[in-house]
Formats: sequence, C-alpha cells, structure tokens
Amino acid sequence: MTVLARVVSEPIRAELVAAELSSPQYGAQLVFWGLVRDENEGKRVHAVSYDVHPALAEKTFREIAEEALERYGRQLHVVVIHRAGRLAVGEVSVVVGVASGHRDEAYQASRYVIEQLKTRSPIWKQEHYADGDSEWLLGHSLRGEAQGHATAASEKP
Amino acid sequence: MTVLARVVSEPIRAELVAAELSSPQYGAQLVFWGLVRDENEGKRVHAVSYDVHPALAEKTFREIAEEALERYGRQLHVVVIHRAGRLAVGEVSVVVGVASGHRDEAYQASRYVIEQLKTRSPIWKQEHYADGDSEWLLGHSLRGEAQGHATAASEKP
Amino acid sequence: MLRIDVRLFGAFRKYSNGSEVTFEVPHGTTVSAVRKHLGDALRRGAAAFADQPLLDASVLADDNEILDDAQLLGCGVDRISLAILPPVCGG
Amino acid sequence: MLRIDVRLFGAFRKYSNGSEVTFEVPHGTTVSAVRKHLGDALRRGAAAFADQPLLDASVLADDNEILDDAQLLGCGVDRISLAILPPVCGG
Repeated sequence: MTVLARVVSEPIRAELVAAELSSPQYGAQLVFWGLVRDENEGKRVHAVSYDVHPALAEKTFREIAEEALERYGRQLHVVVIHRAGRLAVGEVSVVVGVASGHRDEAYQASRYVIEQLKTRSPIWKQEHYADGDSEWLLGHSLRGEAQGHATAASEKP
Repeated sequence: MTVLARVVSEPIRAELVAAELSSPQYGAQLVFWGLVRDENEGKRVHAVSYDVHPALAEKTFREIAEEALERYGRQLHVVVIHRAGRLAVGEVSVVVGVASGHRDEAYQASRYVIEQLKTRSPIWKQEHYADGDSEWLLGHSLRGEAQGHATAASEKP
Repeated sequence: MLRIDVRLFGAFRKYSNGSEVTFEVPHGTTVSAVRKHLGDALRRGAAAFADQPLLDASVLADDNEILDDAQLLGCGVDRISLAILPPVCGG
Repeated sequence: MLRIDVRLFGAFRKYSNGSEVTFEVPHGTTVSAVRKHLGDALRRGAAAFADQPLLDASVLADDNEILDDAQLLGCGVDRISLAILPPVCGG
C-alpha cells in the first residue's frame, strides 16, 4: 500500500497523477477531479480562494487514505492532492486517485476518501462573485473530531 | 447532455479525455481507466488482444451512456473509449469519463457505464502469456440481449 | 437461395479462415436455423469447429443490432452480412 | 503567564489582522477557556469580532491535531502556537 497526500499552491498536473498511479499490477485507476464551477446557489462565481492548514490537512488526508486501505484493501494506492490559494473557474481544486487490482475497491475507496476529505480536512472556501462580493462558505464543524479520525473510524461501512 | 462513444486502435490520450470532459459548469469529473495487468488468475500476462465489432460496440456504448443520463441526470457528460488490437501490459484498454455538476451522480453514472459495458459490449479479450500460450477469455453471453438494451433497461436502480 | 457471410469474432477466430464463413440458406430462414447452418459450415472448415456450447452461447447480429432467434432473414435481398458474437468480456 | 498565538483560518480571516491574534492566559488553562479568551481578544481587535456562533462551531488545534476542550495547555513552555479552525468545506 502507498499513500501520497499533498497540499499544493501550483496547478495540479494530470501527468503527475497518472505517473503516480501507474503500475503493472493495477488493472483499474479511478481519478476524481474537483473543479471550480462558474455558479453556486444561483450566484455567478469568478474565482475561489482555498485557505488551508497545510500540516493538518496533509495529516488528515493520510489518515483518511489509511482508513480507506483498512476498509477496501491494503494493496490499494491512494493519491490525494488539494490546491491552496486563489483558483479561476475550471481549475482543479482537488484530486483523489485510486489504483487497484480490480474496479470495485477503487470505486469504494475513491468515494470514501472524497466524502471524508470534505467533512474533515482543515480547508476553507471563499467564493468571489461576478458582482465583486466575496463570501466564506459555511461548512462542517470539526467539533467532535478531536483525536483525529475518532468519529469516522468508529462508523463501519 | 453529450455522449462520446469510440472504438480506437491508437493509444488513448489522457489530454483528449480531459479536454472532452472540461466545461465551466461541471464541478466534478470522474475518470475510470482500465489497464492491462501483468497477471490474471495466476498466469503471467505479456499482452492482451481486444477483438471488437466497432459499429455495434459504439452503438452499445451510446445506448449505455444514454441509460446513465436517463438514470442519473440528463446534464451529465459521458465519454466512453475502448481500444482494439494488441495492447502491452500497462496500456489503457478502456476509459469511462463522466463530468457533472456534483459528484454523486458522477460516481453512480461511471459505475453504471463500466459495469454495463463489460457485460453488453461486443468485445473479446485474448490473453498472451509469458509461456507463449494464448487464450480467449470466457465472457458474458449476449443471448437475451436481442433488441439491444432490453435486459438492462428494465432493471431499475 | 440467400448467401450469408458471417464475420467471426473472439474465440470463433480459431475456426475457418479466422475472419468469416460463407454459406447459403433458403430465403426466409429464421435466425435460429441460420445458427445451425453456421455450425455446419464451421464444421466443414479448414480449422474444424468442435465447440457447440460456444455456438449455443453466442448470438447473431447485423451491423445495427443483435438478432432475435425467431426473426426471418433475407427478404428482398440475395446476400446479407452478419456477425457471430460469442460471450463478451470487454473492459 | 502563557502567551498564545492563534492562527486564523477561513471566516476568521475577516478579523484581527487577518492572520493571527495573540493573548495571554494563566498556565494550565483548558482549551475550552482558551476559546473564551480568544473571543475576548478578537472582540478587542481592529476589525472587531461579532460572530460567537462561528467561534462556538470552531475547534482549536496545534500543528498535529485538534485539541480536546478539557485538555490543559502550556505545561513547561511560555508560548504556544495554535490555530482556530472554523467549520470546513474543502474539495
């Protein structure tokens, strides 16, 4: 098993993700790309700023990926990369890549990682609108998340 | 909604898939890559030959993609590309890409398309082994698939 | 008579010339009867066919769709092109 | 006294200098009490804080983990660096 967990301030390159995931023993790669949309809840979005606590975020990514390996197979290879800073519409904010022998565990692990990432990672999103306004989006409280993955790890699939 | 369905004899390029899927209104892209593994059921695999009925295969891909749009959202964008011919270990045999506003429908549509593709597409796989032997793999009979998607379309999610 | 060219795919490529097999049937023959004729034609081939279970698990198709066993073939034409599709395993 | 630097994230960047806020508490103060001190310090700031529900929904963390409310801080040191993490929405 291997896990790559990164917070980056430069654009995420597809070739890097592909290279990281490829290996002759993997028959399946599943790559989720999250992108900045031009619209949210009826407002025209021009750009998004991601504020990130890098050390804690990378630690959280690793914990989540380890949980995925525990649940769906220790031979999985998981890559999690999240952008920090200001992103234009269409730019990639997050990548979750899973390589595995077969596709079933790739789909399950990929979904697990992205869902957990969204509710547990110390990352915040500020939308910049066409009208010049900006807003920090509401999110998931981390209260109850003390001792890291306690909440998620106790809830079995 | 849009659907791209192709059988190709040249290597599938990641940039082409990414370009095809990108659009400012999509917040999620999920790309499944099927690759030739170096092993199957205990035998060392050197290469795989895919025999394909191109016209029927592309029609089947379009039908399956349309079913996915019907089930998971008509705004989805689906790309299905399958290689034909002889592939070395590590080469991409199939790509299923789904772009959507949100991730849930992307995961569901992606999984639907790959599962249906594997059991309904007129594609056959011959494995070439390290010992020089070759073998056509057993598969799913298409008997009962007359009138195209009748079987799959009647079974609701 | 109706002349039928059947393109071979997958495991059927081990038989005949590896590409197709041609035979004749009366006009208005059912798909199910054509399957039997195909078996006979394959058994007569250079690389002789001896895999009836494979044929039983296969379907005949034209370039547009899989054909139903009860369908009648060859109305108004003298020659048609079909394909024999053994069990599939793409992906 | 224990000097605490709290790095601000997300919606907290609207307050203080947008980067961090510093205040002092007695040694052995609980995380939960530090949260109250943080509120007071933010309310004294240049851009004054008036979003107690946000603070209530937030957690304090060091560079390694989220801190439990009952934990005591500042054993053997005079200065620590924390972060206040409001509700998250990555991805």
